[in-house]
Amino acid sequence: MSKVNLYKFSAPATFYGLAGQMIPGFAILSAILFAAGLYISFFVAPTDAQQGEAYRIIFIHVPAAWMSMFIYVVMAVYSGIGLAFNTRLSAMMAQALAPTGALFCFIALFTGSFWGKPMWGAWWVWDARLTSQLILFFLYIGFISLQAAIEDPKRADRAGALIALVGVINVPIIYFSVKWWNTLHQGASISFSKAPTMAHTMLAGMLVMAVACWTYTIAIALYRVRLIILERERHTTWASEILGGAK
Amino acid sequence: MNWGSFSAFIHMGGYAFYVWSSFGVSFALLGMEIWLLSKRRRTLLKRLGQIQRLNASKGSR
Amino acid sequence: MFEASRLECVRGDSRLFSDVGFLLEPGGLLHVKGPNGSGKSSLLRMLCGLILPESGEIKWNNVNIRHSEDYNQSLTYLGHLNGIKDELSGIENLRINCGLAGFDISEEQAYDALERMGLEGREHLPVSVLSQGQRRRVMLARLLVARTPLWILDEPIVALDTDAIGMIRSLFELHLDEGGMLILTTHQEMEIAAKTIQEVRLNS
Amino acid sequence: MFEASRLECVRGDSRLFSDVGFLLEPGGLLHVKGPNGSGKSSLLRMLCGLILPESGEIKWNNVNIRHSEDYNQSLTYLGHLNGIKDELSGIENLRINCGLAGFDISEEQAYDALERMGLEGREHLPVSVLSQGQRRRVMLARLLVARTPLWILDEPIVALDTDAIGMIRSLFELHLDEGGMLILTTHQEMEIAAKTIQEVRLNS
Amino acid sequence: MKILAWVVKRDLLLAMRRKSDVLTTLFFFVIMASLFPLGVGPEPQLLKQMGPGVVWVAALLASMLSLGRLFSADYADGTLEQMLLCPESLALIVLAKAAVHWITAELPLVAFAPLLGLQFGLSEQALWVLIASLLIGTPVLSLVGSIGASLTLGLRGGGVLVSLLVLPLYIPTLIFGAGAVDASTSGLGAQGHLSILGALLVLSLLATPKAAAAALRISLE
Amino acid sequence: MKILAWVVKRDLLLAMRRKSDVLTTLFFFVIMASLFPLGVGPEPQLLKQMGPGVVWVAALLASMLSLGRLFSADYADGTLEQMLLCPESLALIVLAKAAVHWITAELPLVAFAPLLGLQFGLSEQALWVLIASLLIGTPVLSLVGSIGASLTLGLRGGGVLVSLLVLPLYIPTLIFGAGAVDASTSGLGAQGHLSILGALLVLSLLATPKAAAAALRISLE
Ligand code: HEM
Ligand SMILES: Nc1ncnc2c1ncn2[C@@H]1O[C@H](COP(=O)(O)OP(=O)(O)OP(=O)(O)O)[C@@H](O)[C@H]1O
Ligand SMILES: Nc1ncnc2c1ncn2[C@@H]1O[C@H](COP(=O)(O)OP(=O)(O)OP(=O)(O)O)[C@@H](O)[C@H]1O
Ligand SMILES: [Mg+2]
Ligand SMILES: [Mg+2]
Repeated sequence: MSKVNLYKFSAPATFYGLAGQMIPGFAILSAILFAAGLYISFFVAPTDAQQGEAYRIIFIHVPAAWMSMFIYVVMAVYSGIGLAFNTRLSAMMAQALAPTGALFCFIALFTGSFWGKPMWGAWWVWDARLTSQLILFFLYIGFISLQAAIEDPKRADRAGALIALVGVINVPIIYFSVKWWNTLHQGASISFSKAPTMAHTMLAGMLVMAVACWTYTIAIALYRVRLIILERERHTTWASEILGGAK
Repeated sequence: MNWGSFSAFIHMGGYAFYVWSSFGVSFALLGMEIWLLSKRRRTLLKRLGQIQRLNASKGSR
Repeated sequence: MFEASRLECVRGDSRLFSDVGFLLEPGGLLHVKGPNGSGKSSLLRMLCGLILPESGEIKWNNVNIRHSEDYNQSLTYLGHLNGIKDELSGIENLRINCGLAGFDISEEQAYDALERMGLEGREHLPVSVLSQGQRRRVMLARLLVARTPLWILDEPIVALDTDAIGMIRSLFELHLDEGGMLILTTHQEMEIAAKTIQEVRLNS
Repeated sequence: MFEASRLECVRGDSRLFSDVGFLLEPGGLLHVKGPNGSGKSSLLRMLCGLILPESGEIKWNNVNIRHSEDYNQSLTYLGHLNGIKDELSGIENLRINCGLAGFDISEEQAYDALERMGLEGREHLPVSVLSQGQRRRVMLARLLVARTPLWILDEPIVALDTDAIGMIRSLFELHLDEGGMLILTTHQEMEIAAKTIQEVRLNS
Repeated sequence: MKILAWVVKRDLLLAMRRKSDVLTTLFFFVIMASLFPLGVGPEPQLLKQMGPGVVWVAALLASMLSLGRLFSADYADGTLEQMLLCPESLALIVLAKAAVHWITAELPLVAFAPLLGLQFGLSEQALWVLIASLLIGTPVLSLVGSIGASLTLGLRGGGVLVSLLVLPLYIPTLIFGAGAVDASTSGLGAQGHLSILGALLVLSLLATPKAAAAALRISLE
Repeated sequence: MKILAWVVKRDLLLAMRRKSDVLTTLFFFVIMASLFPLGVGPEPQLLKQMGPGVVWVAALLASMLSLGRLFSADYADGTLEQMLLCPESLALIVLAKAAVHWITAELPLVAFAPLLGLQFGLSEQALWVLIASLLIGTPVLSLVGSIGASLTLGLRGGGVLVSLLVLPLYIPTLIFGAGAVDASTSGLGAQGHLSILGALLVLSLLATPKAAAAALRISLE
């Protein structure tokens, strides 16, 4: 019993310090990677034969789209752990990841439609991939609003965890249903042509940007989770010691 | 090097608006996230400091 | 036998109480006292299993209530809220509440119980038109037919008039006499005769 | 001067009371008594103008309250319901309630009132986390700052602990002493010193 | 088991007492579907194409709006607390309540849907498919909705928050429901869509009551 | 006047506290409008024709759903009783509350409507007309809605009953609002529709606060 308690109470406290040490590393790494990624995007990668320069949006669009999906899954994993083992830290991690995930989701939608306008002549079409990305965005917003609406942090953690898990089970269902819905209709919709076989440099650029986004996400999530820990634990002695030091 | 001149770089083969909007807004959003977080940290520390001073003065009374 | 040991309750930033414990035997009365906001309602909800304690243990017949099979069947909890439906009549409310708690009563039994609670002639009115005290009586009528050994009641006599309080008191005494257990909070004075009377005092 | 004559109240099929009347002078206390369901709350709401009487008249300074210009400004009514918002803090609730009643109070005044009501340190919590008694205190804090001559209070001390009741009693006495009027129901005994004490007893 | 019978009996009784509730869900459905021709204009061809989608969306919204009834009254007056304490599995109680919700809120919609379908000029065959898809699909709405309803209990802005949580989860049902009708009008046969709807139903029967029960416990802590 | 300032201040404060309320109405609007393509199918031509109608219906429903916020919380906790007793004309209080409702529930929708318009492929000009029609039309929704909200206070199933009462009254606004956009896309000019909307606004400003105040008194009797 006492061991569990010790574990429960000390985890956020020790993690607070640990996270503080990790943040600068990831932040610097991500700045370097972003710089390198942007350099490749604009100066190394050649112009696309079909799409001209507009295709360069791919270097932000695709990493953002990937991130938005990964982050949701990671959030759900944290939530599952939190519900199963009643660890507060994992719920806080899920909560810290959500806004960044929603942000990348938004960026994917935004850059996608700024790509679509010159390519398809429309800001938005009801393509399967686009639609499911939009729904993913709604799932993020649902998670965030639910947590924001609940005052009591314990209840917010557990309610959020539940909806994240329900959502992640539904994501594949949604994805396939949307896909089927779209392909069955076909009709006048503009077919989504995959980019031509990508040059190695393009792939490299996308990958570097994706890793940059990952390190950015890690740094930001750690930063946010520290704030959350501090808010939650403000009445404990270790928190006030930190506050004393921070002043 | 892909670009003959700086203005060609800015012009982006006629897609300047779309490309620069995408990158600009994306990085602006990331920057805003960082800014909002640091603001949140400042206000939090200030508030906690107040609470603590209050407690300290209560304790000494 | 109902036992709690070293219970601790944290709500928000504040620790409401810690190290609360007691052992309740059949026929025993436990009176939880304390000023407003000291955590009486929280303690009672914790004893029912509605709130998880921060630390400590609650045992029913030597089994932790979270793993006990028959705890819910042995318990009657009445809280601040009445748990009655405005649209239904007193009779219907009573029968349904008993049904949900796991024991069925007939129309006559319900009729009888309400009559004993002083609601004669109002059994078939929708409870929305009843006065505060009458609604409370509809809720309390369940105690007349409940056969559970453990009663946990949060300020049961609020809004009741003196007659009703007297009748509730004798009901409590009967229950205790028959070997039941009773856990109670109230801000009004209430002298109840019991084999053993314990008190838990919470301070804020 | 507050006067009611030959009031009659019918709810549903039943006549709750008829021929109720009184004359209340400054400094006077009117205690409305009666068992559960006898019509006390109905009478009080009638006196506020929230229910129209079946027959009879209610006059404030010799003007029927339905035509009186300043009746609403002279009245503070607190009913069964608390009239406070769960999401707002005690301070905000109090200031807003006063603002709606037509008089503004400053943050300090509100702070002070809540502190006197024993809510020190909880002024900025959303009231949803407060206990029953604490919520009631937030509502009653309005009486500390209200400057209206007529108070109509329906079971004000429900859910309060003995300390709080004591403090409310002295508040009532101060109000009456300063020439205020008070109309009250409660099922708990409460001895209040007043220049004139009247009683209306309703029977069901 | 007896307790479940009481839950069902009670909820049905309450629905009978509040007949207006049942009727208003129905009227909402009808009015909502009738608003579209007003907003969009009267071209028959357009309406025919929109028909299945609009009827399904209307059913979905009507069912979602009535989700508030599922738990919130019981929560506010303390009955839910009592249900948590009662000696029967909470998941089963949730299931019973969802079943009554389906009977009182959605079955009437299914009965009225053909009328709306006629308004939009659907063929007879399409109408049958519409009914079938609604019969299989609407229980999924009740079940999935119970999770959202229980998570938002007692929260400010609960009504709208529920929709935010639940609407994205409703989408597969909507797609296959409306898709079934579309497929049958375009001569493709609705079999496939209907069996996927059936699979969704089985899945949600198995998974949602437990999730909603967990959510209830969280909300009442 | 001071009391009115308090009413506005209080309602705005509550809205700030419940930021999620404001946001969720907005997202409901967005999600709801996005459901239609899912129900109806992805053909751009069809969607373009439906667009204005769907956005208007979505705005109308979002606004209607948030009507619950207008009085019900104040009713449940007794504040409304206090407002009836306060020394200021009740009609003005209603007006103040409706104004705050518009600011918090509908203004955000107007800001987001162009985005939805883009999703449905509307032209730039049509988007401007859409905004104009929403700006003039949505206050009517708040005002008319206040009557429905006050009449159904404390009634069981209030939420759905409100829609039943209010939706028919919303229909003229819907027709002229969506009609304005349609007219502009078909090259007819939206002037006429917009001025009728303006007339509706003036009419409801004059008439509804009194009616809603009367309804409140009835509901609290
Ligand atoms: C709002 C509009 C758009 C959204 C929401 C969107 C969403 C997505 C998503 C979610 C992915 C990741 C999918 C995966 O990895 O399986 C993706 C990848 C991609 N998108 Fe978009 N997209 C949009 C518009 C566009 C446009 C206009 C283009 C180009 C004409 C485009 C080109 C691509 C490419 C080339 C990939 C990578 C494909 C792959 O890795 O297989 N997207 N997009
Ligand atoms: N989130 C929170 N932050 C701070 N305090 C909280 C929070 N939640 C609850 N509390 C406090 O917990 C206590 C709850 O007490 P509880 O309702 O158990 O009191 P009680 O003894 O039943 O009081 P009463 O006699 O008034 O019914 C209150 O003092 C309340 O202020
Ligand atoms: N429609 C109706 N039909 C029959 N009786 C009704 C109806 N509406 C109200 N009543 C009766 O009117 C009375 C309402 O009384 P009221 O609420 O004023 O009582 P009270 O004296 O305040 O009681 P309490 O002490 O319990 O608060 C109740 O007895 C109730 O049964
Ligand atoms: Mg209590
Ligand atoms: Mg009363």
